[in-house]
Amino acid sequence: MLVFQSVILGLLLGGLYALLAAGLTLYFGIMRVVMIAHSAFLILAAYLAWWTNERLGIDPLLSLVVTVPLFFGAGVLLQRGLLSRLRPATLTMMSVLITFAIALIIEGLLGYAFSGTQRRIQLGYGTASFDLFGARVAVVKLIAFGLAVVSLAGLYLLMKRTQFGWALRATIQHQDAARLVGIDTERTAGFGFGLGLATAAVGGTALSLDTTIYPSLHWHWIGPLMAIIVVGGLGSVPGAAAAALVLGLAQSLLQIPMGATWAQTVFYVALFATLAVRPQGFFGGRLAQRF
Amino acid sequence: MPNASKSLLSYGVPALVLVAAIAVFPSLAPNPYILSSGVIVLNWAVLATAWNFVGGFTGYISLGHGALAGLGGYATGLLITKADLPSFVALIAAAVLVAALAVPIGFAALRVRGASFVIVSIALVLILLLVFQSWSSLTGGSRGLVVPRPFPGMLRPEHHRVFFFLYGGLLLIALATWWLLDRSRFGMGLKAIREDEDKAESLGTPTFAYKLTVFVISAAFTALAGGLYALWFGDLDPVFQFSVLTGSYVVLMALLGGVRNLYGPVLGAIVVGIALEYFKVEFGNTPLHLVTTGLLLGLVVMFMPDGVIPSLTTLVQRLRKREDSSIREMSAADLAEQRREREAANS
Amino acid sequence: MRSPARRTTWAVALSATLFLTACGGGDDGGDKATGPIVVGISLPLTGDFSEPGKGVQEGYEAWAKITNDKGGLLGRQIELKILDDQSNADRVVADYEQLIGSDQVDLVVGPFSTRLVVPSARVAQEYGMLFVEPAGAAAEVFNQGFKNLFYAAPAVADDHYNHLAEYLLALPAGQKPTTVAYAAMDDPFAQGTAYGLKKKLEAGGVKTVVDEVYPPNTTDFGSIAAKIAAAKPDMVVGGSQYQDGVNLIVALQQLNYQPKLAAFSTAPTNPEFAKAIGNKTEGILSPTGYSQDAPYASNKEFVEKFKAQFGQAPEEDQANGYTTGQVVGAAVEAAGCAEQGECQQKLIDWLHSNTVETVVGPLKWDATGKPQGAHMIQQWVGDDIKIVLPADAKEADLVYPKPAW
Amino acid sequence: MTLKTVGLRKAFGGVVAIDGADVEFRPGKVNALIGPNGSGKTTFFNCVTGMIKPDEGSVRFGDRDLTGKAPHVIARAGVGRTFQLCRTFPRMTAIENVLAAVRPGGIWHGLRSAHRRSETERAHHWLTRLGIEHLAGAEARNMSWGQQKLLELAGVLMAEPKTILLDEPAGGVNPALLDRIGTLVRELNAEGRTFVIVEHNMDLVMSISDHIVVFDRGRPIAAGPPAEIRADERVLGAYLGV
Repeated sequence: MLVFQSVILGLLLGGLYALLAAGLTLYFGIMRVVMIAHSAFLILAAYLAWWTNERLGIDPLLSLVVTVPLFFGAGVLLQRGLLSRLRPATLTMMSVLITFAIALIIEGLLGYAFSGTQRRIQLGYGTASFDLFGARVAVVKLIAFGLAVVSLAGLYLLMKRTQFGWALRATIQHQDAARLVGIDTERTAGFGFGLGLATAAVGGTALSLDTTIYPSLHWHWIGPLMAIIVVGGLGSVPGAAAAALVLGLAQSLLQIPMGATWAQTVFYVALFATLAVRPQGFFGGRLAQRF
Repeated sequence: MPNASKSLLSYGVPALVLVAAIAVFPSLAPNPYILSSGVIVLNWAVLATAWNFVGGFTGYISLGHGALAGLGGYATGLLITKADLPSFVALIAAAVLVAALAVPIGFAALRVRGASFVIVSIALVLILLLVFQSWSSLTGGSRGLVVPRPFPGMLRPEHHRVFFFLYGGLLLIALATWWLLDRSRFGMGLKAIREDEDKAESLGTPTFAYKLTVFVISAAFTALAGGLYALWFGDLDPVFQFSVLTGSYVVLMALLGGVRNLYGPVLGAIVVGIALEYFKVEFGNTPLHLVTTGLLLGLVVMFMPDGVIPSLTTLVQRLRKREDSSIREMSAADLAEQRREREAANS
Repeated sequence: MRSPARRTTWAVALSATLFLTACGGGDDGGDKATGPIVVGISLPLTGDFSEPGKGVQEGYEAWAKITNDKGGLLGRQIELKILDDQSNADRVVADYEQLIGSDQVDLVVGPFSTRLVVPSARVAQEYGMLFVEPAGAAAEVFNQGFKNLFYAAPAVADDHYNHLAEYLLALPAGQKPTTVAYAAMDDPFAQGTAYGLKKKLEAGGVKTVVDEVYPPNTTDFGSIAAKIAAAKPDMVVGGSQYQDGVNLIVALQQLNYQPKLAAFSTAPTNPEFAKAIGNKTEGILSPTGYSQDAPYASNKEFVEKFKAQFGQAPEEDQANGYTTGQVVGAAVEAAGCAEQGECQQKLIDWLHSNTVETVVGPLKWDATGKPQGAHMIQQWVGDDIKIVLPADAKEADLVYPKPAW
Repeated sequence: MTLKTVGLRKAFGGVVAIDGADVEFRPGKVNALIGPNGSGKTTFFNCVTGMIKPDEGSVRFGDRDLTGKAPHVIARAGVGRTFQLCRTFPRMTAIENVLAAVRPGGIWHGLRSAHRRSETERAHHWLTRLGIEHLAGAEARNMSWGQQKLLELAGVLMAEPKTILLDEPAGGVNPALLDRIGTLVRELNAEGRTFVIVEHNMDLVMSISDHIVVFDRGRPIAAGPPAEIRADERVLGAYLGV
């Protein structure tokens, strides 16, 4: 019963992890960049959702209308304006530093604007829940999960079915080859970053529905997310999604015997173990060699 | 050998200045607060120099050195309180322990190239925070750990003075070690790794072993700084010992001062450390500190990856050269000389 | 090849000078006997504890204003010098170092949050200063061997629930709760409250079925709530600050768990609380060290003037700051002095052997600076939180078992 | 000391870059490895020098098995290499570039000054031999392409390899330098060093090599002296895509 409840909670959480890890995988695929600021943008989106609700009194989900295009634009700008200007020789290190710096700036600005106080959206349906084979499923968690699943599915269709998706995948797999067949890889890379950051907008809104947010919260997301993409193998979005679900579930189940804090270490243990034993990850992915 | 006089000037003279500054500062400090700020700045200087063993030699950037310092601090504190070791024995033992622990960490982090090192370094901070918060039966958890005073009954100003000198000594040892490595074959191999790792490996440099070795040395010095801090400060709290911010300040200091120079990180630590203290006194602390740190870090990375101070001195030199040439009357012979020089440089 | 060398030399020499001059600017205090009494305080105005930190700051400011309006202490005006410690332990030490060493303040009073109190009390101790503090409620504070420290509140964390424990253990066997779940933040204060009650109830034979400790930054309470709900205890006790308490209650409500009694520290007394959990507050208990309606002489004045100054009624944090001021003020008036040096020992000695009347009632301390009292217990009844224990201070009767939330 | 591979195979995903290559180079000779673009020559080099781990097969040098060994182990076994796009240490001076190839053996040795007389003299010797001694104090990034190519070779020679693998030594160099490189290779070969050269410039290949191996689609299709290879129709077929 408790196990079943934990499985449900773990899956709901894993969905959100999967969406965010997908974004992180995209950046890495496009430019071999580990985007530390990804989760800072996640928290930024959550704050925007909270602020929308607090100030305008409308449903936080409506903030997506603004944040998704906004973040898409920010992602394009970030790639075109900063990351693509770094010297290729030191790109890996310097891009981490740049995105780390951006994370600090976002955290600082959030703290300045909204103070370090923990915030939480107060929703009419915040405590509503329903029964599923003996487990309680909170409505807000289900909405968050739904958002994640819909966006992931959208991302998948975009990658598989559209012209842009083809160009993006070609760019990820072989930049030079993609250029040879006439793909504007620069532009595609920019849009790819925009897409990745848009996942942070969706994820942040989903996150804001059911958790408390504070400016430094992003550190507690970036660790697990980095672990997920490393375990997933840094190659494909499906790999990241699989790792996200497995680790999310593991975290939730381990909470029963180990407690909330120790359960979080599962991500880091997985990260260290993967790097030490199998750096290319456990769910495929060809890019890991140069990671 | 021209090298000898060069290294005397560029290493020896600043070293003398530094030794003199460390020696006289405590007697010049007008009050204990200034002295304590001096200790903090020296702590930063040791941390930045220790960081530079990895960052400067190999080009691998660690954002997690704050965690190694925290580990050194906690190890020192725990060895004193739980194992009843004398304070300074515990300090050394802690550094050895952290160095030993750095081997498996480095193994995971350095086995593959590229970003995994940075990722592991950040993850190290986050996981140690979790562990030290949760394992409260050993570490005291969020309640913190009180490290007994190494000199019980000593008055606070005197305590600061002693630690100022201890930190000064540690800094000089760290700098001497860096200098020793810098001129050695080992150091040459490390610098080759920074420049082109594949190439270095193809010339026969065992890059993984080199990186691991220098990471362990760096970890040991970082742990010594952290342990000394624990003895000086007396209270350890996981949230502050394992903070991502510590690591980012250290990176900022090293990058700002210039990672290729022996004294770069010290200089960066003095500038950033004093600035931190100054802004705190003048404007109090706001989250804008984070913004400023982030902006500075971003600017340095984007525009002056060699460090602000090296970049500025090059700029000043260039300006001065231009002034020289415009003021001085040019003769045809001078112009010909210049042309010849330029050609020699281009060929 | 000489120029890079010279460059380095100059740069180092320059920075050394900078280092020395930048550190040279300490200012000394004014005329000691007649100038204002400068009280140095470091508070978390930013960072994790900024919200309560600002509350305490208002308390101190109200104390300074109210005292100054009445002519100050020993005929001298009070001047507060408040620094921000960013909720950070090395900052807090540097702050007190600066206040005592560089700014030469006459008195120092405490910061907020237990984990900052211990390091700062040590600075004060090593400079021989009196240290009255508004927030270090955990047991750890009092076993560090400080001789200069006084906690300006009625009770330490472990004793907050004393009245409730007595009440529950006195219930007849059939009604007495038999199983309890505890969830506490890993924070000396919050955990202290829950574990204080746990110790007493366990001694009284009440079984602990869940005992969870979560780190301060936990945001997802789903699994902790699941564990509690699955164990179906009669009573749930939360050792909470603010937001974690709200989150835990919401998570429990999401699982539709209905305990017979729910007690949470701090969170339920916050004015935002009812709104934060969607007004499903029915029957929630909370200990409190302060009530605006408390009958103590100085309290009426405090509430009135505080409202005039800040436009709202004082809460517990504000009262704690004010109480600290009152305690220091009483010591200064009695000792007849307020400056660094020998005077500090006089102040310390006086407080060890006297009782001070404050807005939270009369306070006296044992040798470790631990106050000798207990907290009142409040309960949400309808849309309001009312004092229900102890019997002699109660505004309403304790409702047990509590109605569904 | 013969460098040879047996059944070497390497695939990237679905693309097979080397497909069961059995190659044996002639010791003490100048060997050339030619083949059309994408025939797997560089991948083969990378497998031999340990930059890439082969999926199957083995690499042998004399009686040592070097299969899957780390690049520095292979380098120390006596196999040196240059890179296709010449690689030097850009922010180190020419002399440091050469000195970086000195191998410390043991801790104390490693802590000795990198600028010891005997080694510095050796490094200067190689710079002089390659005609770039006047640039000893210049940083590699400020040197011309051709100078960097020579510098790279000086570094490799400093490590005293028995066999030297050159990846497109003629790539992007002017005719005068090309001649010099050709002469150098012959001279160094005469002193007892084995060479393996991947090269597209057929004039150079035909003029300096003793033994040529032709690669196509990841495996050798022909091997022999230049005259023989020139007459081989399979080689022509491979180049023309017949």
